[in-house]
Amino acid sequence: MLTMKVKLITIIAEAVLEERLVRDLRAAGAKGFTRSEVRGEGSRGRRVGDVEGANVRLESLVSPEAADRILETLNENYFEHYAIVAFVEDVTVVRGDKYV
Amino acid sequence: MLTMKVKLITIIAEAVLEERLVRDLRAAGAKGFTRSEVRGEGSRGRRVGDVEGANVRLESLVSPEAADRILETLNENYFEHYAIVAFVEDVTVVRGDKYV
Amino acid sequence: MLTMKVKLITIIAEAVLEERLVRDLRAAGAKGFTRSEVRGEGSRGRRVGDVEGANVRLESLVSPEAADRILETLNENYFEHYAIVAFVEDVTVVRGDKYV
Amino acid sequence: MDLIQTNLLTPMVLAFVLGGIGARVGSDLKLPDAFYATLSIYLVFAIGLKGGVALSESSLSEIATPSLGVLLLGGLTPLWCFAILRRCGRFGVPDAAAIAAHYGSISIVTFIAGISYLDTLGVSYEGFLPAFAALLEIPGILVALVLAQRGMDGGRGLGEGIRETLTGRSILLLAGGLVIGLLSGPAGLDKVSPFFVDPFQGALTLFLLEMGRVAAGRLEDLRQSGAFLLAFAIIVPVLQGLLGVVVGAATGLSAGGSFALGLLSASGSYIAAPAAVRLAIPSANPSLYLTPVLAITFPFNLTVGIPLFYGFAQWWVQ
Amino acid sequence: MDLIQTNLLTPMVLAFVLGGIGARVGSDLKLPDAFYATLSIYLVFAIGLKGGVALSESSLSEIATPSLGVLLLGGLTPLWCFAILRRCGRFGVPDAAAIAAHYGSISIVTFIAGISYLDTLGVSYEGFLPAFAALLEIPGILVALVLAQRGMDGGRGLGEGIRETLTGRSILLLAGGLVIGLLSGPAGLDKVSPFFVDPFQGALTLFLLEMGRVAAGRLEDLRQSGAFLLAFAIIVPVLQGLLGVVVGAATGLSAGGSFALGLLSASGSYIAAPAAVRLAIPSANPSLYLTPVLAITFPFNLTVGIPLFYGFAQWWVQ
Amino acid sequence: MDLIQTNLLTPMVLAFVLGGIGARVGSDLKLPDAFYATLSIYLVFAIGLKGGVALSESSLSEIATPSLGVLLLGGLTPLWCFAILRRCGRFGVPDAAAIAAHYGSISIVTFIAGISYLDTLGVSYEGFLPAFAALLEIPGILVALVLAQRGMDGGRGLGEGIRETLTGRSILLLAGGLVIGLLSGPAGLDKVSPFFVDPFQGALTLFLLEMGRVAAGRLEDLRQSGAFLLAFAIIVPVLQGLLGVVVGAATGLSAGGSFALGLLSASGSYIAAPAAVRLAIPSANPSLYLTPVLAITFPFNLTVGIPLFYGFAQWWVQ
Ligand SMILES: Nc1ncnc2c1ncn2[C@@H]1O[C@H](COP(=O)(O)O)[C@@H](O)[C@H]1O
Ligand SMILES: Nc1ncnc2c1ncn2[C@@H]1O[C@H](COP(=O)(O)O)[C@@H](O)[C@H]1O
Ligand SMILES: Nc1ncnc2c1ncn2[C@@H]1O[C@H](COP(=O)(O)O)[C@@H](O)[C@H]1O
Ligand code: NA
Ligand code: NA
Ligand code: NA
Repeated sequence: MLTMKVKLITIIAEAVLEERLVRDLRAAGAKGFTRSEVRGEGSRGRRVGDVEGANVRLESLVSPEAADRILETLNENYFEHYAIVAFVEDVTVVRGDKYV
Repeated sequence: MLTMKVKLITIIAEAVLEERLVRDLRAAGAKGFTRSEVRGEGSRGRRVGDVEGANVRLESLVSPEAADRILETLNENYFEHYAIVAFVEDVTVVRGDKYV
Repeated sequence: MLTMKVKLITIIAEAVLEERLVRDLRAAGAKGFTRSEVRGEGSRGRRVGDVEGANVRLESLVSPEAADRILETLNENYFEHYAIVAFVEDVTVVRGDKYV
Repeated sequence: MDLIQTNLLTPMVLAFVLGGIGARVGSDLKLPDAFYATLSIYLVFAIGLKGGVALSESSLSEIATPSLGVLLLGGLTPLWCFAILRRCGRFGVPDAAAIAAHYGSISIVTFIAGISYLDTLGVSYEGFLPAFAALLEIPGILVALVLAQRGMDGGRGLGEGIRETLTGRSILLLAGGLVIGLLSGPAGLDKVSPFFVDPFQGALTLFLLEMGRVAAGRLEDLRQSGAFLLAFAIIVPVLQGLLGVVVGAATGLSAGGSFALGLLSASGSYIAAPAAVRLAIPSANPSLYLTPVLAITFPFNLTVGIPLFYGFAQWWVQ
Repeated sequence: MDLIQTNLLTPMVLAFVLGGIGARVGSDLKLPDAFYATLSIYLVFAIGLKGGVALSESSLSEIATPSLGVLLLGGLTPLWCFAILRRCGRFGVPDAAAIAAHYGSISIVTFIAGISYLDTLGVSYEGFLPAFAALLEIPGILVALVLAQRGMDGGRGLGEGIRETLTGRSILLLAGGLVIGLLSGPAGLDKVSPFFVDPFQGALTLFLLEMGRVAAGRLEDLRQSGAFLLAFAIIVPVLQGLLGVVVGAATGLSAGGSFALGLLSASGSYIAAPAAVRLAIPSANPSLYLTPVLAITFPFNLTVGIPLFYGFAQWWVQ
Repeated sequence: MDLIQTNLLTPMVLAFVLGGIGARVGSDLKLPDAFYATLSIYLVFAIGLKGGVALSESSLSEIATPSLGVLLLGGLTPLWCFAILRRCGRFGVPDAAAIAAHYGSISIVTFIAGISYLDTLGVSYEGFLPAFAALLEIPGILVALVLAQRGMDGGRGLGEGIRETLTGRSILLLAGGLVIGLLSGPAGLDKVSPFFVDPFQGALTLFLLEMGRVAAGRLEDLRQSGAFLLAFAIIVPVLQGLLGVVVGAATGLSAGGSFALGLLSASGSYIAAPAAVRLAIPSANPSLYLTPVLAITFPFNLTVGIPLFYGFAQWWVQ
């Protein structure tokens, strides 16, 4: 069984951004992703999420380069104005060529 | 406070597999697990999940050996035909003997 | 784009503890957190969660010191009597000063 | 016998059984958590609303005496439960107090089933009874938490437990529903009765389907609770039920009202009490307090208790 | 033509179309998953309940002959579907068996829409028909799984698939509803009909709004299924529908009943079958079995099938 | 004064207050998100459906003139709101445009509450009013987004914001409901009215319980918005409401219809506008646009606005 190291990027953001972020993920080279509904509180206090109900949590297994590209995009387009956090970690997968 | 390194294995799969995967986790030696409902898109496109509504996300803190056994099982029985991904990472816990 | 290493602490506990844990997180220095609803089974079997419906999953990006403080608090006040697990891992973030 | 039949072969009770069977055969008959939560909000608010409208047509003097009886009942029940559990059951303080809290408080769903039973039989009852359900929910828990305090060190638990209890959702919804019913009166109720009144029993049926599943899931834990607790979970409700009927009659309630008060006393809490107890008495074992209430007392009251207490109330109140 | 119109311009069918349009223009018209699951529990349980009450007023002799016909229909359908798919469609064993399982089983929502249609027209039908829906749901799946077995190695899949099918939620709810209706009778139904009977068609409307969204989402996969499967997904239901009407009439059902049986045979399963097939025949391609059923057959039956089979049943049963 | 009372002591308004109190005392009176979403789908679709059926009984000539008035109102409102906010309030372009978008658009729940009020009073109104709600929802947002564009660089935001607005769920459901009602007519509505019509006000009550919670949660942010915005959030709705009534009367609407149009103009959007504005004007501060609408204008209209505009409409239209 061949294992491989890839990056897991997790994005938590106000729900209104969901479709945009999905498009950005794809554009940066993510082959897949998983979404779930979460609620959160952050440094900038409650946001639009209050009415719309929720934040969205996106996680995607990607190559290190894709992870960097995504962080870059988030940094440029979202971090300033939107309620959003993102973090990257190393994970081990089987059949890693599926993700990179 | 004694901390310890264990493995966190996360499995995301079409919901129809939920009970089977839970049994496999237990069989491989997992002492506990946590499930949540997620939606996803992957390399093989939408799946049965479309009707059944969702994917399931299972996460379990296990020993390194158990993590390997689980990946092995997934590799043999599921990866080929089912919509499923799995990844393993290192985490630190307190009272780690509970998980191994 | 400046990245930085911070700690991600994840707590999974019976739902009845939610508000207490949130207060503990804040007290230990967490600047934000994200919650979601999960179900779980653990070494101590099903718990009150049965009726109340669910466990809660809290995740928070924090400084290493805060992560230690939180584990310490959980160890002292919760691990003995409550259905709860917690784990800490290293993650990379952009604009990390937001979390520490 | 006929009373039992009227009660057993209703869609509500049968749905409870179906839910239990589903859980046993491993089927996924589970209602989504969100819907279960919604149904319980709906049921509690609806019963409060109806009660409030009825209350708006009652006089204070009617209510005063029975209220006193109700409060007394609520405060004393945990005391004698606690004593029995300590002396006869040899339980430690935390577990005894935890169980006492559950039997000192009430189950609003059991009450709702009892009221539906009266409606089916066409028996009248005091409209202000839901107010009693609200009154009876809290004191039993509070007294038990204080009892537990004697065997514990921390003070954090008690305060939080009490706060939890007082701001608990079911109390607020029941009380809020009562006040809204009181203020908006029959004209207000008219507007919303196709939502809150007519479909009520059907919604209860679906709720009990889920309750059956949950209760059946608890059955496995019964072994852990031991024979004493099994007996306790049937005998105490029977005694409490009869006592409640007597108190009701003594304070001037009708047969229907006395029955409902008896059923309330007989019922054990599985929503408000567990949450409060879990926070305030962490060292008590949830299997010991939740399993008897959910897997024994609740089904017992639903099937046998309702006709039993009703029969007794009819016979006693004359 | 008039029959079609009666059927097409109903809120249910139009809501289905709206859901599809919503998905096409990329709107988030999605019902929360929890509510969708709840609605399907509600609809299936309600139809079972009504069926059970009607069953309680039927005699065994009325039911015996048509039941035999129904079972025969259920067992044979997958056989000839399988043969056609293998011979004419050149599908492999797993895919052919998987598709056969879906057309061998039934769609309870299609059935519910058909019953609503009869209710609208004021046409009477045998009250025990929902029992047939339950009867017809399983055998088709089982037969197809056995067919698949011949081309596979493992044995784990089949056993699990069969267990899944038998303890599936929709069967248990339908059968459970039937039994509850049977036991509690008209008096029981009366209590819950403002919840389970009166709002039924409205709830179905909301459900179909969501179904439209899901079906439209499948449309993209149609290319993958190929022309043969497209034709199959319309021709087979038509044949099955006519056959079902004939079998119904031959076993003594009324025009309404024969229509409903025809519609049941014509419908393909998209809840029970996919789950069972996914577990038991992992190598079958979900796009091949799910897309035709959901994106072609279901809308076809909903719009054209219902009036078609009804017209045929009226003409045949005289 | 009597008008106010008819409005204030209804289960709907009282439930709103209860929800607010629950949030204040820290209780978990929260409806599950899934149910809240479902309720809003239900309410919007139901109002559309009823409107569509009424529309099917109206003639084009009745609708033409008032429609013009409505469109004019929708397009001009954000312009003068923007001007006031810039000149008198000294807000930056993004914030001013964002707030203008919210007051230019409408709150469908406020409208629904107003219609319920008319129903309670037994006052008749033009059945096609829900179509106006749909008409009024969008232009205000679009105009405001264009205003914002002048102070911004990117073009991505505007396009996306407009797309979001046009394919937004509430518009699609309202418009879809209208068309479905139009096509299926009174006969279609009959079938689903035990679901979409009768329980409507009850469902609204539960929805407002949740709205109360959300609005109360916003109260803390009031300080941030400053005194100017507080005044704006009351004075503008009052002016808009009176203006709406006048426009309604001028274009031939009845007193009931003029009232409803006034209420629509007075209301501010908190579903469609926030989503669109958040995407199109990221630099605008959500506390500045959401808090006044939700925590001031909505409760104001619900309690004071409804009877005020109704009283004015009665007096004006004679
Ligand atoms: N330190 C943190 N740890 C985990 N999640 C966070 C943290 N800070 C913010 N979040 C999440 O990100 C969302 C936006 O945060 P913010 O941008 O800080 O308002 C919040 O609603 C949380 O769900
Ligand atoms: N690269 C990825 N990152 C995160 N989740 C993924 C990824 N690829 C697939 N998934 C998840 O796994 C499920 C099955 O994917 P697949 O087997 O690729 O169709 C999807 O529905 C997603 O929830
Ligand atoms: N090994 C584990 N891996 C992941 N989650 C766990 C594990 N053990 C327990 N949990 C989660 O923590 C909760 C409490 O577990 P416990 O305290 O062992 O009863 C469970 O309901 C699970 O959600
Ligand atoms: Na009690
Ligand atoms: Na079929
Ligand atoms: Na407006």
